[in-house]
Amino acid sequence: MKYVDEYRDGAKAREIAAVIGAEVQPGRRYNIMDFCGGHTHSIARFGLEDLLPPSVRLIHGPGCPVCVLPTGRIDSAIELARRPDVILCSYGDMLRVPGSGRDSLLKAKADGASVRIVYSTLDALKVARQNPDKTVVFFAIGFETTTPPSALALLQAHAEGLENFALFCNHVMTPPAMRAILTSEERVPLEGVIGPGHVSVITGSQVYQPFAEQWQLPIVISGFEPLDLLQAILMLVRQVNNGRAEVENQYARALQQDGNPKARQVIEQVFTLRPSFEWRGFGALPDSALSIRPEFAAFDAEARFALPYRSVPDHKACACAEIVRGLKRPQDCRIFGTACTPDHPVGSCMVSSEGACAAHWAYGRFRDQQQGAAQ
Amino acid sequence: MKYVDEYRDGAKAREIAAVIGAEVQPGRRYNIMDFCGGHTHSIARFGLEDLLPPSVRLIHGPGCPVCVLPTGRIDSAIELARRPDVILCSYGDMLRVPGSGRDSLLKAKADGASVRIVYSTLDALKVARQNPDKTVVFFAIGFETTTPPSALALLQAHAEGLENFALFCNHVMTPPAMRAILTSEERVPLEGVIGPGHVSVITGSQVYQPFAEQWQLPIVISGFEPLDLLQAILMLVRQVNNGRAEVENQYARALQQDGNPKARQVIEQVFTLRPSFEWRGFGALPDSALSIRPEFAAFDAEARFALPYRSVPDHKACACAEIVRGLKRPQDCRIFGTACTPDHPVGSCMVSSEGACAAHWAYGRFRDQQQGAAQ
Amino acid sequence: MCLAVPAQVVALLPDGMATVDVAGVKKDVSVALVDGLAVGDYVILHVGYALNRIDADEAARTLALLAEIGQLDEARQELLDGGAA
Amino acid sequence: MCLAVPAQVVALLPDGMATVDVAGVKKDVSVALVDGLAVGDYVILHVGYALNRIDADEAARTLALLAEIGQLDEARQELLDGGAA
Amino acid sequence: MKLDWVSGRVELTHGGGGRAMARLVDELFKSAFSNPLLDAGNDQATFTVPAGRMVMTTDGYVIHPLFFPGGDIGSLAVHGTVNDVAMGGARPLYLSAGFILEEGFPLADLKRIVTSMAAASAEAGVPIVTGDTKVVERGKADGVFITTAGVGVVYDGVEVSSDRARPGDVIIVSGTIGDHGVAILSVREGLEFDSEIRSDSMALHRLVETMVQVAPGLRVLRDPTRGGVAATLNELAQASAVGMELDEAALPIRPQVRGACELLGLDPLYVANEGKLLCICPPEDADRLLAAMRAHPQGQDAAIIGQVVADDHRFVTMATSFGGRRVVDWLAGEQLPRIC
Amino acid sequence: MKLDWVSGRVELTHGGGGRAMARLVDELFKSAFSNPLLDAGNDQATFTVPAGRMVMTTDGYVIHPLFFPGGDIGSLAVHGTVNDVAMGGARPLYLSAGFILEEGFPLADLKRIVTSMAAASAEAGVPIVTGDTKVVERGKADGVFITTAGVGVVYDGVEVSSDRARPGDVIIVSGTIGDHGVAILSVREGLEFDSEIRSDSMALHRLVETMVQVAPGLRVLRDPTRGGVAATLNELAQASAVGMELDEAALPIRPQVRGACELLGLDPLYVANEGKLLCICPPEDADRLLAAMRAHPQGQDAAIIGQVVADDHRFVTMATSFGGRRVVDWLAGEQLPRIC
Ligand code: SF4
Ligand code: SF4
Ligand SMILES: [Mg+2]
Ligand SMILES: [Mg+2]
Ligand SMILES: [Mg+2]
Ligand SMILES: [Mg+2]
Ligand SMILES: [Mg+2]
Ligand SMILES: [Mg+2]
Ligand SMILES: [Mg+2]
Ligand SMILES: [Mg+2]
Ligand SMILES: [Mg+2]
Ligand SMILES: [Mg+2]
Repeated sequence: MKYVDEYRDGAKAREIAAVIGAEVQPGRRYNIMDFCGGHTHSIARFGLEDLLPPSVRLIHGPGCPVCVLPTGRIDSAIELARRPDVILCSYGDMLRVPGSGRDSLLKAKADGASVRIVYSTLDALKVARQNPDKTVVFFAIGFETTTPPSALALLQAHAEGLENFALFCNHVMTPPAMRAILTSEERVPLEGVIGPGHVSVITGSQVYQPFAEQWQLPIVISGFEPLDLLQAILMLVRQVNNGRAEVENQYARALQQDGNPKARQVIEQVFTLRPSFEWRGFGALPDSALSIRPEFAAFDAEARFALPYRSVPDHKACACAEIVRGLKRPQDCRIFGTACTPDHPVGSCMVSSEGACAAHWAYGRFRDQQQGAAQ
Repeated sequence: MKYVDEYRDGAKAREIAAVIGAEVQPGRRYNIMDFCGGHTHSIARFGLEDLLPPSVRLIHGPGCPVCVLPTGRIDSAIELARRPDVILCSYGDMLRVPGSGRDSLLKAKADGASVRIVYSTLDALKVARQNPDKTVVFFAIGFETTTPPSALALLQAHAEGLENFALFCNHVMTPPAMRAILTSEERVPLEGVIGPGHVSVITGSQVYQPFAEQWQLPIVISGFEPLDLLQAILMLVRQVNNGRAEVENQYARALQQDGNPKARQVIEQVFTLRPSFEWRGFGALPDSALSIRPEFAAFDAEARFALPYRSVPDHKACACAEIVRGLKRPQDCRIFGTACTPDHPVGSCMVSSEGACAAHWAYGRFRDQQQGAAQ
Repeated sequence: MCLAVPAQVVALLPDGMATVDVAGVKKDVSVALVDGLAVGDYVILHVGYALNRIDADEAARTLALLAEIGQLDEARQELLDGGAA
Repeated sequence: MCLAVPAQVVALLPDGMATVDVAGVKKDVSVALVDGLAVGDYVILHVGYALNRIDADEAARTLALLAEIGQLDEARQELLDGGAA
Repeated sequence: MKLDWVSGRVELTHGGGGRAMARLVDELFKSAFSNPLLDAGNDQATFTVPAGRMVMTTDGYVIHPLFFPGGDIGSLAVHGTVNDVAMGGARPLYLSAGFILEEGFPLADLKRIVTSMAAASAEAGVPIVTGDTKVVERGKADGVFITTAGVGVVYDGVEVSSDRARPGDVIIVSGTIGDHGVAILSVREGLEFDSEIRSDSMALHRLVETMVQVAPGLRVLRDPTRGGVAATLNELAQASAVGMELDEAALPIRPQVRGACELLGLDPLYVANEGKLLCICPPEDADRLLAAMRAHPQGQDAAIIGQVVADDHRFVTMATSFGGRRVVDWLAGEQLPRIC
Repeated sequence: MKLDWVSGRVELTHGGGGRAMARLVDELFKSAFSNPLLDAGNDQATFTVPAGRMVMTTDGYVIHPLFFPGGDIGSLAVHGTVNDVAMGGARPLYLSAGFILEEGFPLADLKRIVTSMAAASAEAGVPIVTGDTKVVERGKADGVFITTAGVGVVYDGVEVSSDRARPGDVIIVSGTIGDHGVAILSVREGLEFDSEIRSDSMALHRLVETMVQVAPGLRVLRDPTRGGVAATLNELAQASAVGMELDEAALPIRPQVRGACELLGLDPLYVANEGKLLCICPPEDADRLLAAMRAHPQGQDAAIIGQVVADDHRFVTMATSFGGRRVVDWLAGEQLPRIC
């Protein structure tokens, strides 16, 4: 596969890792946040942490949209799905996310709620066309990457008068999350950030410039293949070593500095800033999410079904709130791997393959055991 | 079972049959029409014909409501069932009755039409209550016996404001059919009639008085157990022998002379005479059937769905038209038992267990073969 | 279609309904068409509705008549048998 | 959630759609967000939508850079090996 | 986290091949059916057999409703297949069980069914040694379907087959007919009635063992399930190219079953049985066999109900209690689906 | 009147036990599957077996859609069960087949499925000797479900079981992985994509026969169906109380399968196969076995993909192509139901 295979060359990966190993300076710490869940997933899938020197520590960030969506929003989605007049369409990742109690969309589905897994908003539109007697609600979640497809679907429904289609909009934005991380009182010490590649394909890389400047933080926006990530880490190591704090673009093949203006224009047309939105781990963050513009209220499930938002505390034992902020690692959660597993996730970070806990389950758990055995 | 077992005593049956055999007069012919399908069924089920002397010949009449309903009415029922907004409730007998082409309610059901078999109109009301988003149409067929339950169901729906309930009314009346038989140019020669027991429970026996008088025809209204029927036949033989032509009541335990006035009042309240109604075999007969009164038009499926009636000719080879008029016997149909069997009925008489062809299939066929073998 | 069976009323229920018994089988049916039913009465049951009360006296009369037919026949048979013997 | 894969446009379809190819697997997707695509172009495909064109020159540059890192390393390794030998 | 056996429901993951499915299989099926062959945990069971004739059979169970007076789909799925093995003149050895579960089906109901199935298997002494579970989306099944298969070893010297009936042979039924079908109908939506009728569902292999000891020359064994005695005898008449003559008065039928049939317009001859067998044997064996059957707890109401006759038309006929005779044809009347 | 094989549909009467059902069974099932055991027309098949070890297995097939590139539910129901017999180290002898049909299912589709099933059975040389048909109301099933059971005779001296893997043993896969699951997904509503990927569905008993001849000491045979190689190896690790170490670079995966997995965010290790087997054998047998497999038409792409290790945690791990190592856990991610 072009643009994939050449970035998955194992031998080359070890070469780059060796260079990183050679270039890290003794006594220096390289705490690097992989902001994006896609990066978290790749790191786990390809076992990159094993290749890195001990001083380079990867800290998973809040860039998994499944992880940062708070329980109250899951509850609303479940409530919608349980309505007999509604078919809820969702990306597959959301089905096992725990809502209040022991509920989830998967359980609601087993109870008889209409939940359809879709691959694309294009499919949700198809479902709406095929079910004119139901309201088809698309459970729209995700960062800037996933927002344009939601916007286009709404515009398409509007254009063809598909009145039984609506979005339950939960789109959030990356910069406010990054700001929250960096301004948090319990801020995790960071030497660099791997910037989100596909988000930046839409937003452009310049949105991270203020962070690099204000916090003197090296940022390298990276692709998702292992060589991309290793190169980005190398670039960060070099910035740290050289005392630079710039926004660099490792993912130049897909990411122009200006991003995709057309996609942003579509977002702008459909969505507007939500004054405040609750994030798991961060609480309510101002101007951190999008809602549907009033002129499209007919396609807004929140307006249409007068969905009130109720904030719901996380499971007592769940450390997701700290994990998405980089303050704790999955293995710091006392129910990791016992009460909370991918089969029976207690927190959202154990659900998506981009979640820190799920990734650690599939990768680090093994290392923990080996370390345990070695001790 | 009280009122059943004592009328099914085999030894007694043979005694009565012996009396009949003793009382029939040489040279006399006793062509007796068992008007009612229920009688046809009992005669077959208990093998009564084998007990009777050859001069007593039983001729099945038009009293099977499944048999006399014309194809066009079946087509309308199928059309209703195929509507996505309709659930059609029907007594089980109707499902295999052939409509136009090779269609039937059973086939329509297999194609996805909603057809529910109900035991009672009470169940059809339940279906309506459980499916408020569909119109539940009860396929109302039958003679006077079956009409009051339809009427009561409509009144009940009216009383509780069950607006999604409707009747597709095909109720017909016995006297017009009897008149058609007796006034037909190709009239079958009859010495007596076994009058319908359960119809008379509603109508009373006096409705047959004019027939007895005008055509000098012995009529004995009979119960449905084998001893009932044998007694009725004996009573008819005696009337014939004595030259009497009266309406006698063998079924006195259930049938008061006046019938059930309350049931008739309910019929009267809901239904009105239909100026003309097509019967299989008879064509359109004036004042022979009921339609729903205009004040209940909201519960009338024909009005509600603007169902036009289209007369459809019977299958070319099918002799049902003659059979329901007593002019032919099933074995006179050239496709009886070959192209037409209970599994794949071509005509309506092969469907209901009260139909002459179905009854002959289950009983007489065997006798035919034995006679064939004896020759 | 005109299938109807004798059933005994074993309980009267509200709304014109009653529980009837057919050979030990009990079912709730409508008795709205038959006034003044009492527990113990027999009715003719058709598609979930009682059509009429069964008259025990008339039934007995019919049975007597049936019995008589038999007896007459038996008598004649005896006569015939006697004649043949 | 942000899963996206490189895909090659193999046919342009009406209504802002195109057929793309991923390792021989073909799928119809929306290209409404990317102007001026031509058959043969590569795009970043995400939940059924092309997010952007892939720039072949930039890709080549990145690969060259990656190769270079390796070479430097190899060179050093040779140096080290030579030193060790 | 445990499976919630009180208010939990079957989810799609329970059929996905992952750990959730492994847990369902372990906690429910393996624990209920436990036996050494199943416990080996393979995709197939391995066992040792002697040389000889074996039988294999299968049946799917789609009965509705799932629970009924006298049994449930679980016990039925054991009895029915044990019986089809036994009707081959064989001693049943092992069963397999394939479950198709509908998403959303209550785990409590599933447990009840599996427990009942395990009890039926234990009672019969025929273990369930291998199985399979699939889960389909809500609306794509009806709660639970179970397909069992069975194997057994044919008793030495016994040879039964549907084509072995000969004119002069005697037809025996092992007990009252129609109980199962009427019990099901009594709890069908829209038909509900109260009665003491219970399904006769039971495993008949011990009765068969007694029968083949007494009359190893018996010709045909068949359980009259779907379509009842009428369908089964017509099938046998067809296969053996013979006619059959039944005696209505000899048919063992419970009064309540007769009553329910009158009420619903059914004929008990067409109503399904799940704990009765029909046997056709040479006339010289009939009395001995009948006596042995009646002495067995599963055959107390056994009766000779007719005989095999030569008839090119292969008619099954019945002498009615009135001296008449009628054809007992296959069922072509009302639809009474999902009776087994 | 004949069954209408062009535009006819399954009706409830086709499962009612009457003549309509007998006709469906005769015209379709008996005619397609015809063999002496089935033709005997009993509710069970009777056959002679030698003394020895036998296996019995069952699987339900609920795949959606019913027809897919490379096969259909009919061929799958034969291959899957033949394979489960073969994975017991046994020569498959006979199959049973239970059909659950949804009212309204096109008879033409049913005929296509049964014909394909008959062809698969004939090709495999494993006859379908007994069967059953049930019909459920529209909306109570999903077209057709098939449950097959199979019996077979274990090859002399062979003893395979999921608990026999030992540290040091070698893990071999018989060919490319993921083909079946991806072929199904390519025709799933909402996921449709065009590719040349075909299901690998095939009967593997001939390959197994070759394998046991070359290496009668092989320890484990298993077809990695639901949950793919990952689920199967985890099950085996669990049963044998061992760990396993895979080598990612050694996994045979077709480029298109890899592409489809990238597109859909799947991992081929979790994708179902229906014509592949995993074998665990002592290290000294590995090369000989691999050579024999590669020489067999069903094992041309066979590869050693890892080894068994001692591990109290029973982890299945994989060395990634990058020198890393990760756990290969059971599937807990997306739902891909009805893959078999
Ligand atoms: S292991 Fe589970 S409970 Fe703990 S932080 Fe992660 S998701 Fe939350
Ligand atoms: S046998 Fe069939 S075709 Fe002939 S008259 Fe009777 S119903 Fe009509
Ligand atoms: Mg809903
Ligand atoms: Mg309809
Ligand atoms: Mg069977
Ligand atoms: Mg059976
Ligand atoms: Mg299985
Ligand atoms: Mg059987
Ligand atoms: Mg199996
Ligand atoms: Mg299998
Ligand atoms: Mg069967
Ligand atoms: Mg297997």
